[in-house]
This record gives sequence, structure tokens and C-alpha cells, in this order.
Amino acid sequence: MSTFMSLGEAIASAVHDGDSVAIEGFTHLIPHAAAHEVIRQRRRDLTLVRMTPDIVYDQMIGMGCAEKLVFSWGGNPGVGSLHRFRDAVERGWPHPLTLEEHAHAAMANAYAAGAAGLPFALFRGYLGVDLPKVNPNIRRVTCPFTGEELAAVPALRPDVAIVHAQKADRDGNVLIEGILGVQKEAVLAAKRAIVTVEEIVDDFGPRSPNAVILPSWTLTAVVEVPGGAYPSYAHGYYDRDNAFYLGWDAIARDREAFMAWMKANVLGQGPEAFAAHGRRAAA
Amino acid sequence: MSTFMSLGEAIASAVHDGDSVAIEGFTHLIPHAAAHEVIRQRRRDLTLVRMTPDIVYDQMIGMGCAEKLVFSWGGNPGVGSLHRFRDAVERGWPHPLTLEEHAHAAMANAYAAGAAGLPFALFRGYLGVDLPKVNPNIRRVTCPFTGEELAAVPALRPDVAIVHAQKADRDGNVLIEGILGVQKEAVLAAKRAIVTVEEIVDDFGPRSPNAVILPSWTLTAVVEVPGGAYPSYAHGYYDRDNAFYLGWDAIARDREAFMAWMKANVLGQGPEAFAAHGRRAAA
Amino acid sequence: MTLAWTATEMMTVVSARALRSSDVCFVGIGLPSAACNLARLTHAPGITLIYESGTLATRPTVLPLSIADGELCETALTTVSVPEMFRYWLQGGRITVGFLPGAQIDRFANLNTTVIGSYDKPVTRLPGSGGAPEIMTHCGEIFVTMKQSRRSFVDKLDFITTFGHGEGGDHRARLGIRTKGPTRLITDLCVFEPDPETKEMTVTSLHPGITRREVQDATGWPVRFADRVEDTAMPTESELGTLRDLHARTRRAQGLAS
Amino acid sequence: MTLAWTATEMMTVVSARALRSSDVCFVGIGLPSAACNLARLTHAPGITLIYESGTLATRPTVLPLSIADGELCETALTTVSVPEMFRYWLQGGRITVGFLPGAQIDRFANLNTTVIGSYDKPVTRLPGSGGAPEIMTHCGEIFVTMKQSRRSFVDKLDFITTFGHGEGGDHRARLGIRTKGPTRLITDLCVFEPDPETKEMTVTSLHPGITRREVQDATGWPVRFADRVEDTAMPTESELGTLRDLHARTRRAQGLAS
Repeated sequence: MSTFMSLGEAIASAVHDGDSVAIEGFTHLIPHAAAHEVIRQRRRDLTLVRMTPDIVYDQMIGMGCAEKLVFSWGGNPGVGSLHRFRDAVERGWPHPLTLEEHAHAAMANAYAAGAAGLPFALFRGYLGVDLPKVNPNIRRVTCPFTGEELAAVPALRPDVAIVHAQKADRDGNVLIEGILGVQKEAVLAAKRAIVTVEEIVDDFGPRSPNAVILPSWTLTAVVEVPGGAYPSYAHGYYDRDNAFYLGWDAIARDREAFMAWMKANVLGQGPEAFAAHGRRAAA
Repeated sequence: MSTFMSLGEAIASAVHDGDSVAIEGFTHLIPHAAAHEVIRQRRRDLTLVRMTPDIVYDQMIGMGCAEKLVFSWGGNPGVGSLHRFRDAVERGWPHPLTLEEHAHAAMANAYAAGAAGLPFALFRGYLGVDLPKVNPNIRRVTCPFTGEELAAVPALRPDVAIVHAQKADRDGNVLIEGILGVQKEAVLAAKRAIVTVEEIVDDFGPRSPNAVILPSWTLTAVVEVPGGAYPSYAHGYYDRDNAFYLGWDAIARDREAFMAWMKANVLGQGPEAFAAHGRRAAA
Repeated sequence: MTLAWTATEMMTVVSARALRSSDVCFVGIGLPSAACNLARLTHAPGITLIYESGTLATRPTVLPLSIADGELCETALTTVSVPEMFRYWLQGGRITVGFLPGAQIDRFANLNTTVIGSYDKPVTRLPGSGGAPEIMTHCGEIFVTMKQSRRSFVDKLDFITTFGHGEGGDHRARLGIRTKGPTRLITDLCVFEPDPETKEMTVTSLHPGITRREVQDATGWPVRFADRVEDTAMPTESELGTLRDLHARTRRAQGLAS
Repeated sequence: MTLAWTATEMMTVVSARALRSSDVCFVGIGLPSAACNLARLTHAPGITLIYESGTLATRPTVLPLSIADGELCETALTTVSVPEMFRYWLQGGRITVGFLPGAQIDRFANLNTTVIGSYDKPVTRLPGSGGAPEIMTHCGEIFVTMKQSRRSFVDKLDFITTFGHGEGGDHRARLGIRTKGPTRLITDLCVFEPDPETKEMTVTSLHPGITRREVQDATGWPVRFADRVEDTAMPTESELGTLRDLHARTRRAQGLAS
């Protein structure tokens, strides 16, 4: 059963040093505010899990939170490299980063397998490529009917999933709309789940009978953080700040510029700083 | 790409003697009108596939359309037995019926595997039960990471799927809402798909960004048949006629009563007879 | 003493009492549905009801005739597809308690809903497995509800559709099943619970006015009684009133005589 | 002759021309997205565009910066989850053509987007696989778009991220892959297509003003030319105009200088 609490309380109670943490979001609804709180609380030795590590993981890696990264595509979407990620992999700064690397199909299926309580995910993939040579968690199973060999990867079962969504109701159920990514699967696969939302409403009101809702009893904590996905976006609330993503490239290229930015914008701030971005869209 | 056509044309072109046919619907949106057209066109030797064969399959079995049934629960929901199904299995009338029997979890996963282009479905199930002794299509695979043995069944890949939905737009895309069952999976798993709809609209209009829609290019034929799910129901259009289901018990118990009912209500009718039930719900 | 309730009402009330407000319950049609909604309308207002048709956290005002009546969807928090229901919700381990009936049951609460007679030449073809085998495996615990008779409470099942405690003892654990399986068998005469060691279903409570002899006469194996057998509390006026109102509403909604 | 277009515009136009109105296209960000939308706005109005973020049949009015900009969802027929996208839509075999880029490519159109240098001690760490390995396997055919240079068109990949034609010949078939793989490699200089037998990427068309020598100088292996090499048709005014309007709209929408 989910509990409403402050972001600081939610992170403090659910995210521990050494945990595997999936802060998910497929460009849309990326929980920047929650990730910043993890950084402020100085979590260490995390295994960060995400299909598409982007700016928030770049920040967490650069700030030394991560010991390992499980991922399938690490970049600044539409812009280029993640410079903090590259600095950690290429030069071990601030410390070396262990990689468990997959393709998207593997990660998506592995989250779904975790949500479904299965020990592994099955898909047709990884044919002829080099990744299985460097990732021992890519194996093969044989179809007992056709003899075809298929790819298998372990189910993802993070200790904590953190996602952002549009709305929670007073019972702590969460409604998510638009580009869904793997957020529902990440929440259902995780042992604990924190959801930040744009707003808490009395009732979701009229909606599709098949609306994507995470029931309260699948969640650990629900936190109202308007604007909490900025500079990514929240469908129906605010748009993606593409200029921020373009501008991040220069900040992240340089260790000192990065540290200065983090001090000014993360360490010296709180989640309330996001509220300025959390305006409700006209539509 | 889907094509609008009459129900007679759709069944004539897409359903052939000897085909495997999945006429799906989980109590909701059961395509009664389309099933009646299959009966009227005197299809034979069909392999009928469905998680929950109910009245329409009772009718098709009683009328001699089916050579085999692939299923996981055969009954008149909330009422009792399917008497035509029992007559075929227990006494071979009108002719014997081969069974391939599963549990719901197996069928649901097998449709999903078919939709996903996989040769088999994987799930945790069939532990300690007798069904694997009588169904050679239930096998085991071993998790390459944990050593756990899991259940495997072949993917379902019917020749034809037939489902009913609320709306099609002018491009032949289909919107389905409410209790979804396995209809989407059945359509995507099948080689050909026929959808009957309550109405064709110019545009679906405002809707959830995550509405359940079958794009036109996944469909073979779209047919407007108002009321085509009666006596089951269409969410937003009309309610289930529970009295019909209760009344079916007596009709189906007796071979002659059954044949008389089929002559009067199916063989001597056309899909337009369903229109009387297809009123739009006030809500 | 005059019985002021029917045997079905007694079973329903006892089943409802076993549910907690914190339960996430996988509901079957018929008596389980009545019991779960009775619990929700009485002592367990927070109970979460899930029907295998995909409706999550539904609050029907009348009982559904089928597993997927429109009422279930219209009053649900949301509705998911059937593959998702079986994968993320049931197999995912998110259900605390499930209800199952059977056509036949044995002393270890294994169930048969497939055939009476042989599989190839059945005397009576029953509906089959449905969701039962995996409901029994994946829910935290299972309540079985059945009326007792020697025809249905049998020494040996004609077909094991659904694995309860198997051959007893640690049989579930040996198959790698980590859930509790059948923790209660609620009948029109009494309540059985599994013996902590042998897992044989053992009478722990007799319904008002029922004797041990009556239970034995309706059971196809030598019945074990717990060291201490309780008296099932009588249905209260509130329980019966709420249940009867629910059924009356249901009959009116179905257009049937009240 | 003065080139009235950029190399990127040439690549985009040639890519767009390869698409048909009946295609269901798996679109990547950047040039593929521009090409697919150019095709939709010119000769292929019926083309179905799918982005891996889950948007089905989307019709963006401006180009997305990321694979999941709001615009893609708002103009889509509907949006599905990423697991569903990879299972039912991509692996399900419902996509006719996919676009892929690479940081490195070899003569059989295998791609590297993982590392330059060794995996364990890379000189340059690239983004990784993303959806590419399974896009290459599951789409009916693949168009690869890359600018040519000896740094990127290499004799041997540092890492095989994505399997094109492998070692050539029937290598795809031997792995059980039933799709065509890379059928075109569209560069800023020319178009390659696989030799029918060896599957080596072979130049079949040279862009206006480009010589064979220029192609060879920008390629890290001895380039094969088809028996008959076509001249790529120049971009038309209509193609260039539509493409430039699209980019101008995009820059305005992103709040950038037009």
C-alpha cells in the first residue's frame, strides 16, 4: 500500500547504499527531481539500471553514486555522448564503472519477466553479435517444440524502481499517460517503488476503462513533485526542454563545469525548485 | 491493410474448411454474428481455438463445424455446462471432437507468444497436475540461470482470428475498450483477422493516448455489424443479456430443440438481425 | 433450533469472514464473488477485488453472472488484458488470496474440474482448468468452497486438475511452490484446515447444528478432526441482511424475479 | 556545377525515395526521421511511421529531437509500452523497413555502435546497442545511412553491435534469420546494395558529381562497383523545399534560430 511522504523521506527510507535502482523513463516522464534527491542524500555503490541512461544517470555517475550500470543505450538523446558516463568508462573518473550491457529488446523483456515473476526473459535476438561475448548474462534456450535457439537473459528485479507520472488519487493509485516506456514493468519488477507525480487529485475522473494505472498496493511511496520530470516532459503538463539537453553537452564535457553546475543546481537546491516547470499545459 | 466488406464476403474469403479459427472474447465482445455466418456458410473440419468456448462454440460444435477444440475452460459462464460440447465429447454427436486442453495461463501466454512471433510460450505453471499427461503440447524448459523448470506450450498461430470491437475509423483502424480478453493478441497472432464493429466513425476523436487500437495494417477485413456481439455485450453500447445465457441451457440440452433454434435463428437469418440489439448506450 | 439461513448463506458468510481488509483477492464467479463482496460491504471495506477477466480493484454494486460482466469493468480502477492479468498480476505474486471451487476434492484439497470417469471416455465432461491450476500456485493462500457429498468429496480424484497439497507433507515445496496452497476448505457443514505436518484437510470448526457424523457421512474418506474443534459462529443479522440485499439487487439488475 | 544542396540533404532525399506508401517503417532519430517524414510529405502519404518509444502510425508536424518527444505521441494513432513495441510489433514481424546508423560499418554492413578500441579499455565509449540488433533481425529490410570516411567505413569492426550480412553469402540464413537485412547503404557519396551472391555491399549509384575515386578514398576496404552504376537523380525542387520547410518548422518549434 502506497504512502504519501516527502521526497526526502521516500528516498531515505527506500534507497540504500548498494541497492540496485531503476530510475526509468523513455525520454518522457524521467524522474529528475527524485534522482537529484538520491544525489543529495549521497547514496553510494548503487547498481543503476535503465534502458536509456541519459542526463540523470550522467549526473549520478559523475557524482560518484554508481558502482555498476545495467543498460542498453547510453546517450544524450538527439544530442550525442554522455560525457560523465564516458569519463567513468574511458578514464575511471570519479571511479571505475562496471557495465552489464544489453540491447533494448533484452532489457524490455527482462523488466517484463521481472514484473511477471519469471526467472528469465525469452526472446529472439542477439544473433551474430559480439555482446554475448562480453556479457555472461546472455544465454540460449532451445524451443522444446521447434528446436530453435532463442536468447535468454535474467529477469530484472531491482531493489527499487523510481518513476514519475501525471497523477495520483487520494488512495495512492497512480495514472500514467502518453509514452509509457518500461515504467509499469519496472515498478512491478522492483521490490520497492517510489513514484513522483505532477499532482494529487481527489479522483481520476472520466478516463479510458483501460487507463494505465499503478494500483496503490504495488507502490511504496507516492510523492507530489510538480515539474519533477523537468527537463524531460510530462504529457498534458509541460513540454520537453530540448534546449536544456543541447546545453547539457557543454556542461558535462568538463569535470569542473559539471561539478559547479551540480553544486548550484542540485546540492544547493530542493525538489521545490522543480515547481517552476510544473505548469499545467493548456490542453 | 484492412478492407471494408460485408460479413458474408469476409467469412467467405478468410475462413476455409480445415482452418484453425480463433473466435475470441472473454465474455465481453463475443462475435456472435460472425460465428453465425461461419455456420451459415457451412464450414467444416475447423480447429476451433478459444480460452473460454461458450455459446457460439456450443453452436458451431452442435452444427458440425468443428473437428478439434483447443481450449482452457468450456462452459456457459455463470450458468453451467455447454450441452452441445458435452454431447460431442461424451457421445460423439454430431461427430467426435478432438480436444487439445490447456489452462488459462497457458492459452493467454500462447496467444501472446504468437503475437510476439515466438515459437513457444514460457510460464510458471502446470505443477503437479494431470493435464501434461494427456496433452503432449505441454513441455518443460529449464532456466539457464536458476535451473528452475518452467512450463512451455507452443505459440498459438491460428489461420484466422475473428473478434468484435466498438469502432472502426474510415482508415480501417479498430478501437476496443473495456474487458479486453486476449483479442488483441489473437488478432496479432493470426495469419488473417476479421473484426466486426458496432459502428464505423469518421474519426475516433478525443481518446486516451494509450487507447487499445488495432491498426488497419494488422487486419484483413473490417465489417460493420451493429449488435454483432449480442447476447454478450459491447461496453458503451449495450449490456449482456444474462437471461439469454440462462435460457440457452434448456435449448442446448436437447438435440432437436437445438436444431430447431439454429434453423430459426441462425440458418434462416442474416447479420442484419443483430441490429435490433445494437443500440448505443445512453452513457 | 430453527436455521434462519441456507447452507449457501452459511458458506458465504464463513468465507467472507476469512477475508481481511488488506487482502488482494482473486475472485471467482458464484459463491466466492458473493463472499468477497459481502466482506467488502461489512468488515473489510478496503479489500481489493480482482477478477481474472482483467478488472483490477473493482467494486460492483451487484454480483456479476459471468466473470466479465460490464459492471465489473465499469466499477474497476482499471482493466488490463487477460495475458497481463495472468503474467503481471497472478504469476507476479501480487494476489494474497484466491477462491476456488471444485467438482471433486480429495483429502489434500487437490481439485478436479475436468472429467468424471476417464479422460478419453468421460462419463461427464466438466468445463476444464480455467485459471485454477495457476491460481492455486500463485496466490498467497487459497480458500476452497464446496458443498459436501460423497460424490464430490472423494478418496481419489478422477483427474487432478488443480494441485492442492498433492500427496501432503512437503509436496508443494518439493515442486518448488512457495505459496501456502489451500488453507481453508469451507463447506456447508464445517471448515477444514490443513494439518500443519501432514497437510491433510482436518475439520477445525463445525457449523451450528452439524455433527461429526454428518460430516463423515458426506465425505468419501475417513475424516480427521482437529484436537479442538470450534463451533462456527452463527451468521449475524447484519451479515445476512447485507448478503440478502446484495442478492436482491443482483436479481433486480438481471431482470429476474426478486 | 554548383551543388545546391548539402550532403545531408542528398542522403535524406535518397533515403526518402526508397520508401513506399505501403511501408510500415521503424524510424530512428535524426536523418532517418527526416527521410521518413519527407517521404510521407511527398510521394508516400500512406506510410506508417513507428518509433521505438511506442508510438504507432505517428504523423509529427515537426521532427522530434529525441525518440520520444511529445509530438510523436500526440500525433500517433496510439502509443504502446516499450515491451509491447519490441514483442508484438518488432519481433512480431510487422515492420517492413527499418533505418539504422552506425559509428563503424564493414563491407557486409555489420555495424558498431558500442566501442572504438577494445571493449574493456575503449578509446571511445559509444552509446551501445539500443534497439539496433533486433531491428536488423526483425524488420523486412534495412536501410543504413552513414556519411563515408575511412574512420567509419572500416575493414574490420572493433565490435559487432549489429549483425548485417555477417561474413556474407548465406550467413543470415545459417543463423535462422529470415529477413533481408541491409538492402541499401545510403551515404553522402553513393548508394551501396548487397551483391546478390556474396552480399558484399556494392556501389550501384553515384551521387551527382561524385567519382569512383572519391568513394574509394573514403572507404577502408577495396570498393566493389556494380556492373552498371547509375547516376543518382538530383534532388528536386519539391524534395528540397519540403525538407527545408520541415527543418525550419522544427527549429522554430524548438525555439532555435531558424
